[in-house]
Amino acid sequence: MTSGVLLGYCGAVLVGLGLFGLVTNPEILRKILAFNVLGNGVFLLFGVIARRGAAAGLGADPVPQALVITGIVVAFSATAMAVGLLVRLNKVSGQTIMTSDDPTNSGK
Amino acid sequence: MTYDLAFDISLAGLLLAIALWTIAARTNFPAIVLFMIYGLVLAIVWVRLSAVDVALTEAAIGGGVTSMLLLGAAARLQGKNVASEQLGLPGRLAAALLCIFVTAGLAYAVFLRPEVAATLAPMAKENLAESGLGNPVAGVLFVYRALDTLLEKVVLLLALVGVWSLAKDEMWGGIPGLRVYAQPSGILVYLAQVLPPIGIMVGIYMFWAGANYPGGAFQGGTVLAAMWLLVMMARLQDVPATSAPWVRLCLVVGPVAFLAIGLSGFVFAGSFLGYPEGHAKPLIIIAEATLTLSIGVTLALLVAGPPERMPQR
Amino acid sequence: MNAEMLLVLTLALPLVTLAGCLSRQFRRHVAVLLVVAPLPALATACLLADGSTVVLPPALLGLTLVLDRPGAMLLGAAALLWITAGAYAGRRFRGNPDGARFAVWWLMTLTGNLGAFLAADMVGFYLFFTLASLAAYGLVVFDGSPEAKRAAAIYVGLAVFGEALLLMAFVLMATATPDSSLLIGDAVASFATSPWRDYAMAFLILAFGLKIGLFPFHVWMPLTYSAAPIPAAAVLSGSAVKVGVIGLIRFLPFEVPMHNWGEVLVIAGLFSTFYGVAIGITQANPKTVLAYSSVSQMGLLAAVLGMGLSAGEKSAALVAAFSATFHVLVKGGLFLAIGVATPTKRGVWLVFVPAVVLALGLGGLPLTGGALAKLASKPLMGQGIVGVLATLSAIGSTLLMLHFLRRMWSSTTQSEARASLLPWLATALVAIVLPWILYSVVTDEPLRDAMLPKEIWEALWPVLLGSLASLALWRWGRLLPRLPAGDVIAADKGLVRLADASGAAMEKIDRYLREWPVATALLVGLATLLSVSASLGR
Amino acid sequence: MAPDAIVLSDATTADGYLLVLAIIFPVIGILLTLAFGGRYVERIALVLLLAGLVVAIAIFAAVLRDDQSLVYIVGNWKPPLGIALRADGVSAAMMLTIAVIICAIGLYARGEFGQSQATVPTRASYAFWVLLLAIWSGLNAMAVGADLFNLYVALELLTFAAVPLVCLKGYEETIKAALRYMLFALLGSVLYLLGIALIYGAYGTLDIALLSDRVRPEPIAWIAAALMTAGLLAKTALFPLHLWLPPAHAGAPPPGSAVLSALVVKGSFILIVRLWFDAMPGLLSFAAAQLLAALGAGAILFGSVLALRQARLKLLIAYSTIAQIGYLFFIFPLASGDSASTPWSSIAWTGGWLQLFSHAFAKAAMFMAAGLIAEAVGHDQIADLRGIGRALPVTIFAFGLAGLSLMGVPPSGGFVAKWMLLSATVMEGQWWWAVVMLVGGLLAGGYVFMVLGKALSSTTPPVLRVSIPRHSEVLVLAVALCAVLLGLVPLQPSEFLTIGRPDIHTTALQ
Repeated sequence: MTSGVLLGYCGAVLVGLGLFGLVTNPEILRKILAFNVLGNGVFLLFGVIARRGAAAGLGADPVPQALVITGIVVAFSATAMAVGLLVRLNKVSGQTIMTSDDPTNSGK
Repeated sequence: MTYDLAFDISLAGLLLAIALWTIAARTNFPAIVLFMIYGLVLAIVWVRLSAVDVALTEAAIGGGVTSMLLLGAAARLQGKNVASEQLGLPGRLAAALLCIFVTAGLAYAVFLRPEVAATLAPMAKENLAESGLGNPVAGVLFVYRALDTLLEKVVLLLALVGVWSLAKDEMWGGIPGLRVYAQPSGILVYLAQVLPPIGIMVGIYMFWAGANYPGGAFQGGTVLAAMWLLVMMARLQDVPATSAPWVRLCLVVGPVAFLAIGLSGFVFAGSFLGYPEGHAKPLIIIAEATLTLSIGVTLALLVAGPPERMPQR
Repeated sequence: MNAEMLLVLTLALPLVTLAGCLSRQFRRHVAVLLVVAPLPALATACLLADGSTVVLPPALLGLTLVLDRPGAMLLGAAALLWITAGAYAGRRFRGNPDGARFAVWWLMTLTGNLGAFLAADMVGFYLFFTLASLAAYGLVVFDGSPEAKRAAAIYVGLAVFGEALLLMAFVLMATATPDSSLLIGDAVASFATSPWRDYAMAFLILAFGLKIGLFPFHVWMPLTYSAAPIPAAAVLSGSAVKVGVIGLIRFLPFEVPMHNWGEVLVIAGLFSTFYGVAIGITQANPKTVLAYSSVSQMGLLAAVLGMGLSAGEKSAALVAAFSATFHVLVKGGLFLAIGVATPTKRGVWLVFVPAVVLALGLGGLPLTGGALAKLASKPLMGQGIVGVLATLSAIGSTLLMLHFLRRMWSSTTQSEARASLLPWLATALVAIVLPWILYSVVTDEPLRDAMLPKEIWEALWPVLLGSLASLALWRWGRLLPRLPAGDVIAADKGLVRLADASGAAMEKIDRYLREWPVATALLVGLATLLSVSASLGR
Repeated sequence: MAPDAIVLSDATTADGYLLVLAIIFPVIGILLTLAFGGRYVERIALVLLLAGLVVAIAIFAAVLRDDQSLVYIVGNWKPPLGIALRADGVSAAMMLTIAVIICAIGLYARGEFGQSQATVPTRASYAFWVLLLAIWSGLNAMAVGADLFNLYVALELLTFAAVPLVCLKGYEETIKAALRYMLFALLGSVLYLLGIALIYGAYGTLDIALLSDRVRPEPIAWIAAALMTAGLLAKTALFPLHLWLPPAHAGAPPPGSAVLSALVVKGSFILIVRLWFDAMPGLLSFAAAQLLAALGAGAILFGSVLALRQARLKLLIAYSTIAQIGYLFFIFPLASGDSASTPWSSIAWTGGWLQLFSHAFAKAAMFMAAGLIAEAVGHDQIADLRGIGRALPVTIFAFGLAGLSLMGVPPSGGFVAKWMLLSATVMEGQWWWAVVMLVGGLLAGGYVFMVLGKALSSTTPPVLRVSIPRHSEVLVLAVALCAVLLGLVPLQPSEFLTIGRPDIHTTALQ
C-alpha cells in the first residue's frame, strides 16, 4: 500500500461521511458543511489520480490539479449561495432545518 | 513501513477523525471550528500528494474563507433544533449502511488502478514552454483549459448576483450585512491593522509567483479577500455599497480583461483564448493580475452576503 | 373550378370561417354562416368523379384527400345534415352572445367530420378523427348544466381513450407498411403479411367500436346526445358518429377474409343491436331513446361489416356506407324533429307524419330507405342465424322507434323557441328520396326488385310484429324498470371513488419520495443500481 | 491504450467560431450589466438576445449546409490537453430551440421585469435579466460542450442561474424550494464530478470523442457512468428524484418557470444522452436502458396522476413537466436496439429529440399562459378559473394548443414524437413502453381538459384585476404554434439529427 492509495481510501471515507451528514442531519447549515466534506473527498480522489500520474519530472499530473482548483472555486460559490439562502430563509421563517414540504401551499 | 507511510497514516487518521467529529458534532459552532482545522489538515494532505497549488487553495478556502462564511451564518441563525425532525434510528442506520456501501464502492474503484497510469503530465510539460509559464498547473488553468477558468469566473460572479438577489427589494444596491464582531479595541482590530500589509504582499506575491511556482490568481485573490474582510470586520473600513461604481468595476475588471484577451486571440493568435506567439506570458500576467483583484473582491462580497442596509447620505 | 380545388375547398371553407372568428365583427354574425360552410362538401359529393384525388403540400402535412364511393355517399349526406342543422342552429343562435362560442366548436367538429370522409392517409385520418371527437366536447358541454358537464367529461375521457387505441393501431399498421407509406390503401394492402396483424385488428375494432358505440363502449352516447343542444345532437348522432363507420370501411381488409375478427365484430354488433333496444324502451327522454336507437343501428352496421370481413366480401363496404348514409339523415332529422315537436301544435302533422315514416324506416318499413338498406345487406347476412337475428332486429327497431314517437308526442320538455320547421322537413325529404337514387348505384340491382311483393312482405311483417309489441309496451311498459341514461356508466361513482383512492395513494407515495432523506438515499441507490445494470452487458 | 499518444480528433471548422460566440455573447451581457450597475440591463439583454438568436440561426444554417459538425478547438489546444466545442445536428437544433424560446421569454418578461427608462432597476428585474443570460450561456455550453469537465462547469453555471430564479419573489416557500433545489443539485454535481475523476483516472482524457475510443466495458467505466448519470438525473428531476421540481417550478415568476421547465431540465438530459451514446457507446446494457426507461415510465404515471390532483394551475403544469421528462428516457431502450444500424438512424432517436423540442415549446407556452392568467385574476386556483376563456380567449387558445401537443394530438410536435416512439416500441418489440405512453396520453388529456373545461365553461368570466396587453397574448400563442409547427416534420428518421455522428456504431465491445 502506497500513500497515494491510502489517501485515496481516505477520500472514499470522506465521501461516505459527507454523504451521511447530507442525508441525515436536518440542520441545513450542517448539510452545507457535509456537502463540503463530501466535495473534499471527491477532490482527494482527483489528487490521488494526479499523484498516480506523476511523470516527466512533475510530482503530479497538473490537469487533475487544475480541475480540483476550479472545483474548489465552484464549491465555494455553491456554499456561499446556499448559506445566503439559508440565512434568508431563517430571517423569513425562523427555520434552520429542512422540513418536508407540501407544495400545494407554496406561493400564491 | 517507511516513515513516509507512517506519517501519511497518522495524517489520514487525523483528517478522518476531525471529519467524523465535524459531521457528528451536536451543535453548529464546534462543527465549524473543527471544519476550519480540518481544512488546514487537508492542505497538508494535498502537499503530501505533491499538489502544492491545491494545498494553497484548500488552505485559503477550506480553512479560511469558507469557515468565515459558515461562522457568519451560524452567528446569524436564530431558532433552535427541532428534535422531532431528526431522522429515527432505523433511518440513520439505513443511511449509514448506504454510505458505507458507497465508500466501499469507491475504495474498490481506487483499488482498480490501470496498469499504465493515465496522465497528461508529459504533454502538459512539453507544451508549457510555448506559454512561457513555469508552473504547469497555471498552464492548464490559463492556457490549455482557459475556457473552464473563464466560465468558472462567470460562475463566481453569478453566485454573487444570486446572493445579492436575496436582498429585500428596498435594500437593493445597499450595504452587505457583514457581521461585525469586535469592539473597536479588540485583538481583531490589532490584527486588522498589522496583518493586511503583510497579507496584501503575500497575495500579490502569490499571483506573481503563480506563473512559475505554486500559487496564482485564485490563491492570491483569496488572501486579499481575507485581508479585506478582516479590515471590514474590525470596522477599520466600512463595507461598501454593492452599487458603488468602484465595486462594480473591481468585480468585472478581471473577467473583462481575460475575455478581451481571449477575444483578441481571434485576431492575433487565430483562436479564441489563444495567445500570440511570444506574448503569452505578459498577457497571462495581465489577466492574472486583474483576476486576482476581481476574485478578491468577489469572494469578500460573497462572504459579506446580501445588502441589508442603505448607505447614509 | 377543377376537382382538386373543390376538394380543398371542402375543408378550407369551414376553416376559413373558423379563422374569421378571430374578428369580433365576424363573430357576431357567424351563426348565419353555419349553413354555408358545408356547401362545398355537398358539391364535392355530388359533382366530383369517383377517385378524385388531391395531395396537399408538406406544409399542410402532405395530406392526401380522395373521394371514393362510400366516402362520397357519407360526405353528401353529412353535408346535407350539417346544412339543415346549421340552418336550425343559425336561427336559434342569431343574436345570442353564446352563438360565436357554439359556432367555433361547430365549425371545428364540421371540419373534422368532413375531413375524415376524405382522408386517404393515416395521419390525415387521425387528425380529422381527433378533431371531430375532441371539438364535439364543446358542443356537448355547451349548456353548462351539471348533466352536460358529466356527459362531456365521460365523453372526452372515452374519446381520448379511443384515440389512444387508434394511434396504436395506426402505428402498428404503418410499421408493417413497406416504404414507410402512410396511405391507408397501402397499409390495408400489407395487412395480410403484417406480423402485428391481430394486434392492429384488435386496436382498430376497439377504437372504432368505441366511436360507433358498440357495447360496452356505448355509454357515452345516451349521455351526450341527451345533454347536447338539439342541432348539436343531430349532427353528432347523424354525422359525427359515421367517422367510426368510415373508419371500419376504410381500414378493415375486406380483401383478406379474417373469420375470427369478422365474427367478433358480428357478435359485438348484434349484441349491441338488441341491447340498445332493450335499454332504449325503458327510457323516457326522447333524445335518450334516439341515442339507444343509434347504439342498436350502429351495432347492426358493425354486424354487416363483420360478415363482410369474415367472408372477404368487398361489397360490404359499400352496403354499410349505404345504410349509414340513410342513418345520417334519419337520425339527424329525428333529433331536429324533437326540437320542433311542440310549438307548432297547429301544424303538428308536419312533424309527425314524416317522423313516423323516418322512424319506421329504421325498422325497415317497405319502400323506405331502411327497407332498401336491409335488402342490400341481405346477401351478406345470409340465411343462417345472423340473417334471422338481423330480421328480428327489425322488430326491435320498430318497437323502439314507436316508443320514441310516443315519448316525443307526450314529451313535456319545452322544445326550443324560434325553431323552424324548414330544416326538419328538408332533412326528412332527402332522407326519404336519397336512398332510392343511391340504391342501384350501390347494388347494381334494378330498383324494381325492391318493389316485388315478396320483398315488401318480408320487410313488412317485422314492422307489424314490432307494432304489436309496441302495443304491449304501451300497456305494460310501466312494469319495466327505469334505467338511468347510460346504464352501466351509472356505476361510475364507484369507479370515481376507486380512482380517487388510488390517486390519493399515489399522492402519499409521492410525498414520501419527496422527503429529503428518502430522495437522497434513492439517488445514491440509483447510482448503485445503474452500475450493476450496466455491468450486465448487452 | 497509450495516454500520451496525441490523438488529433479533429480541427476547427470554418464556422466554428460561432460556437464560441454562442457561449460568450450572454457572458458579455452579464459583465456589461454588472459594470454599469444595471442601468441598461433590459436593453443590453434584449440586444444580446437578438444577437444570440442570429448566432443560433447561423449555426443551424451552417450545420445544415455543410452536413457536418461545427468544431472549435479552443486556444488551438487539441484534446486531450485542450478543450473542443462541437455542434452536431442535435446541438444545432437544440440551440435553435433554446434561442427561440429564450427570446420569446425575454419579450414576454418585459411586462414583469421591464425598465421604463435607464434608471437603476429593481432587485428582481436586474437579477432576472442577468440570470436569463446566464442560463442561455449555460445551455449553449451544454449543447456544444465536448469535454466532460467543461460540461460540468456549464452545468454549474446553469444551476447557479436557475436557483436564484426560483426564489426571485422572496416568499418563504420559494426560498425553501430554492434551497432544496440547490442542495439536491449540488449532490448531483458531486456525483457527476466523482464520475469524472474515475474516468480521467482510467482513460486519461475527458474529451467525449477520444473517450469513445478508449473506454472499455469494465467495472471502473460502469461505476463512473452510473455515478455521472445518477448525478445528472438529479438535475433533470427524473422520477423518483423530482423532490425539488414542483415547488421550484411553481414558485418561480412565470417567465422563470417557463425557462426552467422548458429548457433548464433538458440541459442535463442532453448530457446523459451524450454520455451513453457518444462518450461510452456500447456500454449501455439492455438492463441499464430498461432501468432508465422504467424510471421514465414511473415519471409519466406519477407525474400525470399528480398533475390531475393539483388545485393550482402552476403546480399542475410543473407535475406535467415531470411526466413529460419521462418520455425522453424511452430513447435509451428504443434507440439502442439492434433493428437499426446505428442508434441515431432509428426512429426513436428522432422521436426522442422531437419530444424534447416540442415539449420545450409547449411547456414554455403553458407557463407563460398561466402567468398571464395569474396576473389577470390574481391567483391560479383552477377551481376559480371558470369562464376565463371569455376574458382571455387567445391565452386559453394557446394553452389549449400546447396541451394538445402534450397529449400527442395532431398536428403537433408531440404527436409526431409519440408516433415515432410508438413505432419504435413496435419495431423493438418492447410493447410495454407503448402501454405507458398511451396511458400517459390519456392522463395528459385528463389534466388538459380539466383546465380547459373550467376555462371554457359558460358562466360569467371572473373580473380581471388588470387587463392583459394583446401582444403578450399573441406572444404566448406564437410559442404554442411553434409546438404545433413541429408537427409538420415528416414521420421518418431525421437526417439532420444524425449529422456529425459516426456511421458505424463503434462499440468498445468489438
